[in-house]
Amino acid sequence: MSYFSNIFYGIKTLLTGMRVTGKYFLNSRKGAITQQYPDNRGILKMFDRFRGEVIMPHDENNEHACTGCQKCEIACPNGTIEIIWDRGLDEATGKKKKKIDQFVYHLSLCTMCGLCIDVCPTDAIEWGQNFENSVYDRTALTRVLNKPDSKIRPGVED
Amino acid sequence: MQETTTINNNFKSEEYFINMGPQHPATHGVLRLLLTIDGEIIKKVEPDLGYIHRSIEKMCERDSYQQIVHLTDRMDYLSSHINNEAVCLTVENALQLEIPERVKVVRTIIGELTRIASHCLWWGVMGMDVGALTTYFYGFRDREMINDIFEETCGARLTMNYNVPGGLMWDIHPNFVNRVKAFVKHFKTKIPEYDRLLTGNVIFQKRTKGVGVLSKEDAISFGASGPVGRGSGYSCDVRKYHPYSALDKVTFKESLQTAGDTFARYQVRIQEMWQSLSIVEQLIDNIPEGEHRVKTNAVIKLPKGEFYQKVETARGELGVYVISTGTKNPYRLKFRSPGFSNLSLLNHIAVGGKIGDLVATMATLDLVIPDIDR
Amino acid sequence: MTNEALQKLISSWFPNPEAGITPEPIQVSEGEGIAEPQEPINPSLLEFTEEGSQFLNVSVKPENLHELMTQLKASNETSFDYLFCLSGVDWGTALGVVYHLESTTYRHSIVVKVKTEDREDPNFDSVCDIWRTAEFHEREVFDFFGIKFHNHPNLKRLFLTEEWDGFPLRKDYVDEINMVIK
Amino acid sequence: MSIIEMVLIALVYLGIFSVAGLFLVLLERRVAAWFQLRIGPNRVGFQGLLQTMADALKLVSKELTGTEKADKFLYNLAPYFVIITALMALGVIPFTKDFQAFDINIGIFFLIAISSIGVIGILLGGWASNNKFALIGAMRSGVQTISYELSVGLSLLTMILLTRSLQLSEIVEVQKNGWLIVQGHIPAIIAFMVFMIAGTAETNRAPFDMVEAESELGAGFHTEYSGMKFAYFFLAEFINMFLIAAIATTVFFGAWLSPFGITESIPWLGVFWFLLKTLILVFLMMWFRWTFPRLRVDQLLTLEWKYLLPINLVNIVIMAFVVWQNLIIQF
Repeated sequence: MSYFSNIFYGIKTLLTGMRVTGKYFLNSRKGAITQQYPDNRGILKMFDRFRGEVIMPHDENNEHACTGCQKCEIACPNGTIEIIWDRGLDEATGKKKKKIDQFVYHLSLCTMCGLCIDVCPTDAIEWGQNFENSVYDRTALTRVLNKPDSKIRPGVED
Repeated sequence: MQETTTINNNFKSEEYFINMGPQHPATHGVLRLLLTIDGEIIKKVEPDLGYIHRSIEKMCERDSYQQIVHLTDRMDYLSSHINNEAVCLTVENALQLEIPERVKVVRTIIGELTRIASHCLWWGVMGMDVGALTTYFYGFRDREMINDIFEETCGARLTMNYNVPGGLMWDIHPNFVNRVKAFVKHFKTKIPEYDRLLTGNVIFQKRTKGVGVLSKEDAISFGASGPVGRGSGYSCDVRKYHPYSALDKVTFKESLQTAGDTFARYQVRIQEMWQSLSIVEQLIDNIPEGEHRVKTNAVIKLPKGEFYQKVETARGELGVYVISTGTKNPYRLKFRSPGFSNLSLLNHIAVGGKIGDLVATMATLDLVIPDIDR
Repeated sequence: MTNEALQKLISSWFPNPEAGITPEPIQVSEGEGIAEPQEPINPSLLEFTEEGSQFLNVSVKPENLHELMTQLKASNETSFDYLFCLSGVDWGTALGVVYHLESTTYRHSIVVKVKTEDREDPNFDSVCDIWRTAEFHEREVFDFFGIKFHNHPNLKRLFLTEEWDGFPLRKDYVDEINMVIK
Repeated sequence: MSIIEMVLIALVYLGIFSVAGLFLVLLERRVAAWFQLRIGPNRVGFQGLLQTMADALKLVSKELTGTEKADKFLYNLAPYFVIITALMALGVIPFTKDFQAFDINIGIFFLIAISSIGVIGILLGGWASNNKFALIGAMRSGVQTISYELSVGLSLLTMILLTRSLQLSEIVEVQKNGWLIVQGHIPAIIAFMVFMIAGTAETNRAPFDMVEAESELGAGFHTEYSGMKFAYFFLAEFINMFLIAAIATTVFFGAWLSPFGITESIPWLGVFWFLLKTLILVFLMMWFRWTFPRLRVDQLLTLEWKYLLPINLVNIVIMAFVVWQNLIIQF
């Protein structure tokens, strides 16, 4: 008799499974989880903390907050950040002071670990939400984060 | 490739080799298995590793302790948070840092969510390996919800690097609690669906019951841990025996099965999802207020000595063994990865089965290759 | 069992035949986590320490390794049936292997250490007949440290290719192209 | 029929069914997507209608690669075996009263015979590719098809006890008094279930896709095929699926006959009814595929020899009894 009960039990479990998929089939219109990516660029919004790339925000006076302390460069596990610095005259005090010449960021080396942003004492760098990083030339992934002729915001000290 | 011919009992039996991998759909990554097969029956399985070995242990010897944490994301990427936690706990224990309760609770919640996410993916892939492709998408749908929670709080979906020695990188996002509650509510209706779709299915049961049987003695001898060990009735949950973070404050049942076959390991994981949900539920309503981080020195120097920390990842027991000479880098850092030990028993349990059995068995070992090729 | 009881029991297995006579000075290399034993005369061939570690550490000479391991597993009082970690360590002058053992019945742990000064042809007895998990772990150690294990059924490189030159996790390994040193 | 006429009909059939096969592929992909909470192909053409056309075009333009030591002649021959037999079988399917290319008096027999030639193509393809995965796939296919042939044949034989004819047009004629699944009631329903299971296995579709079994064998017997030759295998699989559904429609569900004769006055609507019934059965097969795990090769044989075959044999006796005692339900 177990021969027949096996068959009926088997068919029952198969039908149970088909009911699950069948339910999804009928609700397929609203249940689809597909993101139609390039089309939904307009409404696609990344979370605030999303780690897309490291950026250095500048204010309207073209000023940033990077003092060139190089803590991020030391914290980086991969050598992603290179700071080329210089000594310049500080207008306020008239003393010689360290300032950044170029803040070089190699996106191609970056593992998005966030240690640089974590250690930055002046919050000069932060996460950008851009995630479309494909380029035709590898050199385009090496970026200088401080804008040309930008200077340090007054009042930012290390 | 070699060819061998063996003659047994006057029957000419031709064994042959096939290469399963490194680009085989069932090896879930770049694992290569050298199979000796007689017809359909597996005679020997020999794993060939190292296709993505990055020598993380060597890299750790030159990195500072903060930097090591992000490397562990890249080991078992499906339980990256738990890996991070393991390194952080090692460092914190070595420095004897007092970690705020809030950090412990949040770490545990995220750790259990990681486990659920990992098991969701495993469930989908398990179905796919035995031929039911639809499970993959259902598993991923639920995993996406967890990944969204992670992304909102940690900024990344997979390689989160949310732990730092001393606490968490940021405090949890204001939406975190609500999202987790919504997920728990959602997922409680989905596990029964998993059961209806796959667990109860007669074909699935025939495919998995009595396949790849691992006895308790062998499980211990092979160093099996996690669901693989527990499927054989070997009680090996690190969360029970060496509780870390907030796991000593919650009550949960260690899911044990005694059969030791593929179906038992499957059921252990399904039950683990329930248990993890219950842990999350117990903690989510009372996350204590407080600091999310204790200040550590910018350069962390561990005292001279040896430190060992075990945690339970989604795959089993992860051990971090640090030998410190008192400098800012570890002298030697060894990761005892669960996948490595679990892989070593594959030959033992797969021999005698068919190719289809091997695939089903491998699916329940739940190998993540970067975890093996550290 | 407590660490003291373990130490007492295990040391009784290997009585030092030279106990009472002046013990040989023990070589301690730099960067090693083990301090010199307190007593001037060690009654056992093994050395125990708990300093700088959460486990009881046992140092054993290579020739006694297999016997000790067999005892640790077989003895009803210790029954260390779970080898949860097997790591190779390059101590600078010496090469060594560290075994982390746990008993699934008593839930006590022990760390067994063995080392050799011979960097050209380091040899230990394999323990994979005692714990089968050691088979893969010993292959890993062989691959990265070049430590050979006697009686290992299948001792060949696991991660690296057969023709790989050198043993990457040794401290003196150099690879100027692929290794980035900070 | 003159030769020219035959050639013309053949060409028309070839044209229609190659395109129809492509749309079947599209249907499968959309249905799979809907089962799996996805959208499916929706970019090429309106709602992705031209997607498989584009795929076919791509496959045609692709380089044909093969293994070095393959048996070139057999390797090239294999895909044609598969596709030609699949298309040939379509010739006897009665789409409507006059839309049947070739109405022979041994119709059912012809269909069974022709559908078992296809497996030779698979065997050849797997053997000649000089690839072990392909060989395993081909051997599994041989085992599987030979076993399930029995069930397909026997379940159809059960129904032939009712129709007393092998000719497809006459089988349809009999059903004017009620579809055979109603006429034969219990044994007919059992025969239908057996036929659907065995038919799914005959076409090597999940849950019986041992031949391809992508998680075990990569791509199975067609691992080494690329471009158009792969497309032949792929298309043949879908045409075979259509065929199984069409045979089931003809034998169990009254072919082009409308339910209760509602559109009997408009004969060309028969095509509509036929396709509707067939596609419902095709959908059922897709539903199987996207729900069930795959069986193991020995379980496949257990299912056939221990379950389907005994059930079938008993079922024939029951059907014979039903026919003998005239317990047929007729309207």
